[in-house]
Amino acid sequence: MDGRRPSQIRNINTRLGLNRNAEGSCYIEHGNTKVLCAVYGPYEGKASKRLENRCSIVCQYSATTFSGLERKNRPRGDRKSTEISRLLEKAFESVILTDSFPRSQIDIFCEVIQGDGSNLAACINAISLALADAGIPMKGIASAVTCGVIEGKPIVDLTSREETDLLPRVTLATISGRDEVVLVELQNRLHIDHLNTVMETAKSTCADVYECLAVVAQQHIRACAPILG
Amino acid sequence: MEVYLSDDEKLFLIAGIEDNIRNDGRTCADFRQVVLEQGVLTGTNGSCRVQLGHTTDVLAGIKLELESFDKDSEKNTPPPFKFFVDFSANASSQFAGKGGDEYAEELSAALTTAYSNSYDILGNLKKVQLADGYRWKIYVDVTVLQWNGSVIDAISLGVIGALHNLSIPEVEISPDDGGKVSIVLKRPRTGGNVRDEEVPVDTWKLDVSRCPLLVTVSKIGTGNVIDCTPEEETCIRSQLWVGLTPISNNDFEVTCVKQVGSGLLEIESVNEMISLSSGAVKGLHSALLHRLKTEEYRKPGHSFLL
Amino acid sequence: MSGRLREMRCELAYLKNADGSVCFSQGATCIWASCSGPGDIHRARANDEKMVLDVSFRANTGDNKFHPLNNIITSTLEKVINLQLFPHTTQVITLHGIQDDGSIGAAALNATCFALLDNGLPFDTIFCGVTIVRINGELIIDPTAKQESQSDAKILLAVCRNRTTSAPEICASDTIGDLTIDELENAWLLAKQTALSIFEFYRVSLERKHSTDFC
Amino acid sequence: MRTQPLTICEKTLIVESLRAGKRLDFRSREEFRNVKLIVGSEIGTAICSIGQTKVICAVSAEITEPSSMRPQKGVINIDVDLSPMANYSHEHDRMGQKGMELTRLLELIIRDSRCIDVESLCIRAGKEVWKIKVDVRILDEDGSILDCACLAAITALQHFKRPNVTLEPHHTLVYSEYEKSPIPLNIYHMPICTTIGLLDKGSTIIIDPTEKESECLDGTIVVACNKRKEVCALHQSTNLILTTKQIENCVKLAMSRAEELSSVVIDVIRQDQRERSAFKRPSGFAITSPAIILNENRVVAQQIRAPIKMEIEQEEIEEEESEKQRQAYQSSVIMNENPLRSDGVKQEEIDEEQMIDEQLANIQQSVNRVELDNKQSLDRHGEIQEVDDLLAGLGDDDEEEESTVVTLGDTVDEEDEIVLVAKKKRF
Amino acid sequence: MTSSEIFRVINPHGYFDKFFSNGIFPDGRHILSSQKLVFKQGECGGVGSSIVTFGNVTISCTIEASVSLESDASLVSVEIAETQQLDEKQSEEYCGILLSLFEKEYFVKRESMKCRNNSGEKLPLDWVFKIVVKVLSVDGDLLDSLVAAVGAALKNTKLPTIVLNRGLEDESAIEKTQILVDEANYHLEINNILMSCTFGIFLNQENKEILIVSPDVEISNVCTATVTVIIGNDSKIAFCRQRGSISEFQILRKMTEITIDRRNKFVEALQKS
Repeated sequence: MDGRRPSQIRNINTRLGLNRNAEGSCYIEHGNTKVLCAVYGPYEGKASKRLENRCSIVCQYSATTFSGLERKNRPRGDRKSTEISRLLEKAFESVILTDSFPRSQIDIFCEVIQGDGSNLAACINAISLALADAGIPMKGIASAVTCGVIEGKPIVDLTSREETDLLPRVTLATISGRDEVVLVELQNRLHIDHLNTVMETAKSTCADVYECLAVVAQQHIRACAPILG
Repeated sequence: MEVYLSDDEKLFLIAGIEDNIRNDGRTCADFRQVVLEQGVLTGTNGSCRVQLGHTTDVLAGIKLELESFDKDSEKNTPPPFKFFVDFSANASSQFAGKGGDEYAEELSAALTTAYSNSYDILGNLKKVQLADGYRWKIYVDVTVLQWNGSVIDAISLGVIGALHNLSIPEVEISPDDGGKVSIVLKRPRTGGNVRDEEVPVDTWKLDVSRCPLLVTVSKIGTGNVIDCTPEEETCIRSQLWVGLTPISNNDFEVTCVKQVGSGLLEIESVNEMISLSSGAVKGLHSALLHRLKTEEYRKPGHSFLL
Repeated sequence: MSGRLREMRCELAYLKNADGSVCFSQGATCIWASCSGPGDIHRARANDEKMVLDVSFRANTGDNKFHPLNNIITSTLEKVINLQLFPHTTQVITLHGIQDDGSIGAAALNATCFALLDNGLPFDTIFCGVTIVRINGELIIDPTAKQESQSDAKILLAVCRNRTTSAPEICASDTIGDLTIDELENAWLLAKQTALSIFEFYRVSLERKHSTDFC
Repeated sequence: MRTQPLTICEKTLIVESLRAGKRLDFRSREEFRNVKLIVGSEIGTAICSIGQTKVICAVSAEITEPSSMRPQKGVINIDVDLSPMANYSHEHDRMGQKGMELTRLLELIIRDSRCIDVESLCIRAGKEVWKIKVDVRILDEDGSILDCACLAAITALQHFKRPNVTLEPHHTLVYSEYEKSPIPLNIYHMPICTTIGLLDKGSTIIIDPTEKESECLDGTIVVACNKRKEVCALHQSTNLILTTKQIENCVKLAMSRAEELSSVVIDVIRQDQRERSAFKRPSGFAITSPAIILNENRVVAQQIRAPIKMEIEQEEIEEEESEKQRQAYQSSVIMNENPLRSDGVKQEEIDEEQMIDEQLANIQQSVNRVELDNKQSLDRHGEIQEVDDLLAGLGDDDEEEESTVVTLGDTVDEEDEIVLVAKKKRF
Repeated sequence: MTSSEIFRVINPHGYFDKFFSNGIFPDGRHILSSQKLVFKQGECGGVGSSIVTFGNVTISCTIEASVSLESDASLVSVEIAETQQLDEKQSEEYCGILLSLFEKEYFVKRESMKCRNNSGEKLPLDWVFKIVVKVLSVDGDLLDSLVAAVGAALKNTKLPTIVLNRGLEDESAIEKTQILVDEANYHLEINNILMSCTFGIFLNQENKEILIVSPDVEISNVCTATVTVIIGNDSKIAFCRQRGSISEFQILRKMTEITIDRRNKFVEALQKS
């Protein structure tokens, strides 16, 4: 809609490690969608949540009251954000090597400062970068993208105007671009024949997004290499 | 914030403050470095981001909504502001879930009292009330992204910046049938074939020169300190929030004084603190006004935090 | 004075996960009841001397936190089961009113008794429920929904067998609507008679269940 | 009360057998359990049971204020109640994690896929709107609760009719179903959801897992699709890594399943409509007679499978102990009686069958004498003896199948024709 | 602790048996003598209110009235303020009982809830009552004092007349601004004065059933059965709740007689005020 070709994603700029008191933090911008995320590394969390064989992941998604078009009166706690937090929790349970930290807890907080479409995908990218910044062992950097279908032609990285009620859209998250789907979420009804075209485009775009994230991660590691010595 | 200091570190700090020198070289009445950027969020009518001393980071966004109000009770119409402070869990894991909510309520209550007599602070606020029973409701939402002491100063600066950046659309009122009113955004008359939406709506700005500034003054040992860092906050005896509004060009009028947290305060030390704060605020206020005027107009939505 | 008692059907051990369960229907009124045997309970709610009864009648729609039937069922059970045998435990009894065609209270009481019998709890005496309504002066037992809406007085009685004389006696009742004392007496007598036939039905169905289980 | 967790040896047994393609209840990996769907006598209630899992769903309507953002749209509210009847680890009125997830998924499938036309629910824009309440009660839990709940909800919604309404200047009149016939909801499409279990990294697919099996699976994926080959919802549960191929063939499996089930739903609804139009009130759940075992897409010959002690004995109990009483036709059931019209009851449907008049006559002629002796005129005893001798023959010719039960077979071969079991036996 | 208290704790049944078999309560009152019922009307706000002390139970009941369009919804709602002495289940039950009594139009007929203008004819508006009950002290069954309090409060209710300034044939929806409250007010006609009384049945050693009037919590635990009877006018039983088995019916007859004469005393007292 805004002059991009269907298979072109919005420009991404990110910044890692800006929050001093969090183990890992990341700020990512997909075009106008701005997400800030902080990770508080494996620490001995609440007794009720502790699991014997693996570490438990607590995720909280909250969007600021002025992030959407209409003003929301509560940033978190409503049904939508609790559902998205659960989705993220489940997705990252399979990405992080959880059995390396038994009986511990990792807190992930992501804050959508401005939501202009495919907020969930931006959150996933932000979280995986923040985890990388925090140095938590993972199977790979999870990259995600939302892709919709208009008359059979798949379009990628939807903005809020494109996320209307009628357009079926799939949010897909894969691990380091490989064909390992960690999260798949479908909104609105999608005809079965379009299913594999959408899946293919989503998978390939995830791979491209992965490239950008990998580059950013390497630069960041190289930047603090002298400090680590 | 969980910043732990050993006793002798505290002693060292308190002794320093008593003869007016602090760990980072500032005197008791200096502020840390303030970064202020306006118009950072495209989705809001007015926004501003304030960073205090490279750590405390606050984002203020304002949205306007049309609200009907019974116009016959003219005198005590509540001010059109609605403040909401929210601690993002990014600041620290203690704010996850319901963690920071009571402190946030305390802050929004302080802001509401400070802006309670808003009609005489902001000169042209009357214009907000459109004819027969409709007016703009100004929702001011502040999100604290990082928290490292003296949050209330950063928030009050952020609110002033956002109010300054706020552009309120001009509106034409044409009465409709059944007592309803149809509101039309006024657009500069342009012939030609430019589609109506693209033409920028003319807006007007609020005059923020007399907005109140809230400052935290804390009592450490015998000295009074402005804008404490987390280390200094661990050895505070008691804290005072002082709201100051400039009347003429350089003297200030105290709008609200609120004691925060426990701790005893003698009367004279309260007066001392207030005079100290008004001195510090003068410098801050002039710097703020200067900054608001000179900030060049950047493409909205440029990426900040970089 | 009497009306016909609608025929009753019951299937025991109907659900997989419940210790005792029954799908009981009386005419068109159908109730599923289940009870889960004396099990462990959260320490805060445990009672040292006797078992805690957690009864909940749940209608099809609406929020089911409180239901007037819970009280009469719990108090009848307290009188009928010797709770001191199982201290520190709880018995969870759930009733679902699947379909309501009148005298739901009586059907609930009967279903609870069946469920607990199916679960094998030690009973002091057996109990059953009877609903009696008064339509222009006439006492009708086991009314259908239509009769119930025409009625101006409604009595729900829980009848149990006396421990010693094993004659039926009323162990709990809820009455609403203008009744003279004599009408109440007639209602009590009528209820005792109907209880006999209901106990008969209990014996028949339980004989049938146990006869096949152990063969 | 806590449930016993699955023992290790049990888990290994199940996983090995699944890998070998066998299951404890003799189904192959790609086989569904049989589905039984019964519609109640009150409009808008339905019980669905898949294998042992039983779920009842009741739909009701009430008038509420619409939300300010969408003044002319009706409201659909879905509420799930995990009752301790299903599994005694649940507690009354406490919706744990499982309940929340179930509610969220049902909302995703029924509300967000917009299968019900919400605009038609508006009475007065901004003031009064119909609120459709879908109450799902889980009665027995043996795996794939979500499929069962979704099917029950869809049937109940199809079956539900909301009262007719007329607008008056300052209040609205709601009619009971005597004055104006109620209006059904218009439903665009019927999403049917299937739970597909996945084992060792998604390579082996298990259809319709039971409770024990779902505890030792890696994870499950929920696919909801409708007749028109549209995927309405896709939800991947716990930590599971799949390839897009696996997701696609899961969707295909779910698609074929959806067609079968939607045909069942339509048949049940049509069957019920035919009965209601003939003014016969089915007694719905009263006789959920278990004796009829629906032979699912298996050849009839399998009907008499190798007699396993448990299987046969189970059937025999139900046969034996469910008293086969003649189903005396009950007087019509009063649905949501309209309190406004207290006299609403009097103008009865005049063409009630002879059975009802006989019962009314029975009430008038019974003189209000009260005999104290216990050989009272109640003919209860007579009736029970009469039943005993009838049952002795164990012949199920007089067996009464009221429940509208449809066999569904994917390949309709000759001897397994669609049995629309609706024999109405009247004594 | 004196020996009698120890005895009371160890074997409550034996302890009370001593007293009841010769007809007195531990505090000396005769077992059939009714408790003192003191009520004051019109003190605590709303259109009608009352404070009732019944034995050692004191509750206050206030009725707040509002106007609503004609509808077939129930016009009365009962709310018992939350206290620790009374758990949620019990207060919910009491509300249920009171609501069912209102539905049976025992307290107030539905037509008398219609609004009236000063010339007395009925308007298409209804009064809606919200009965707020605050429990000050609780001991044993609350229902007796609850029914008495509601009855007294309703008796004390004064409703203002309504002026509806719109033409009678005007069909548009009634606006909030068109309803004005007039000064003159009239008493609400009460359909029926109800009196509730709770009894305990105590089985002594020779298992003879002894009737006890309004037992407190401790005694009702020891009794085999508790019965609450509510009597309406012309001595009809409006409501009866019995928990626990009673062998013969005569005891119930005796209970109703006691409640009837208690009710007559209550009605005279109400008439006087």
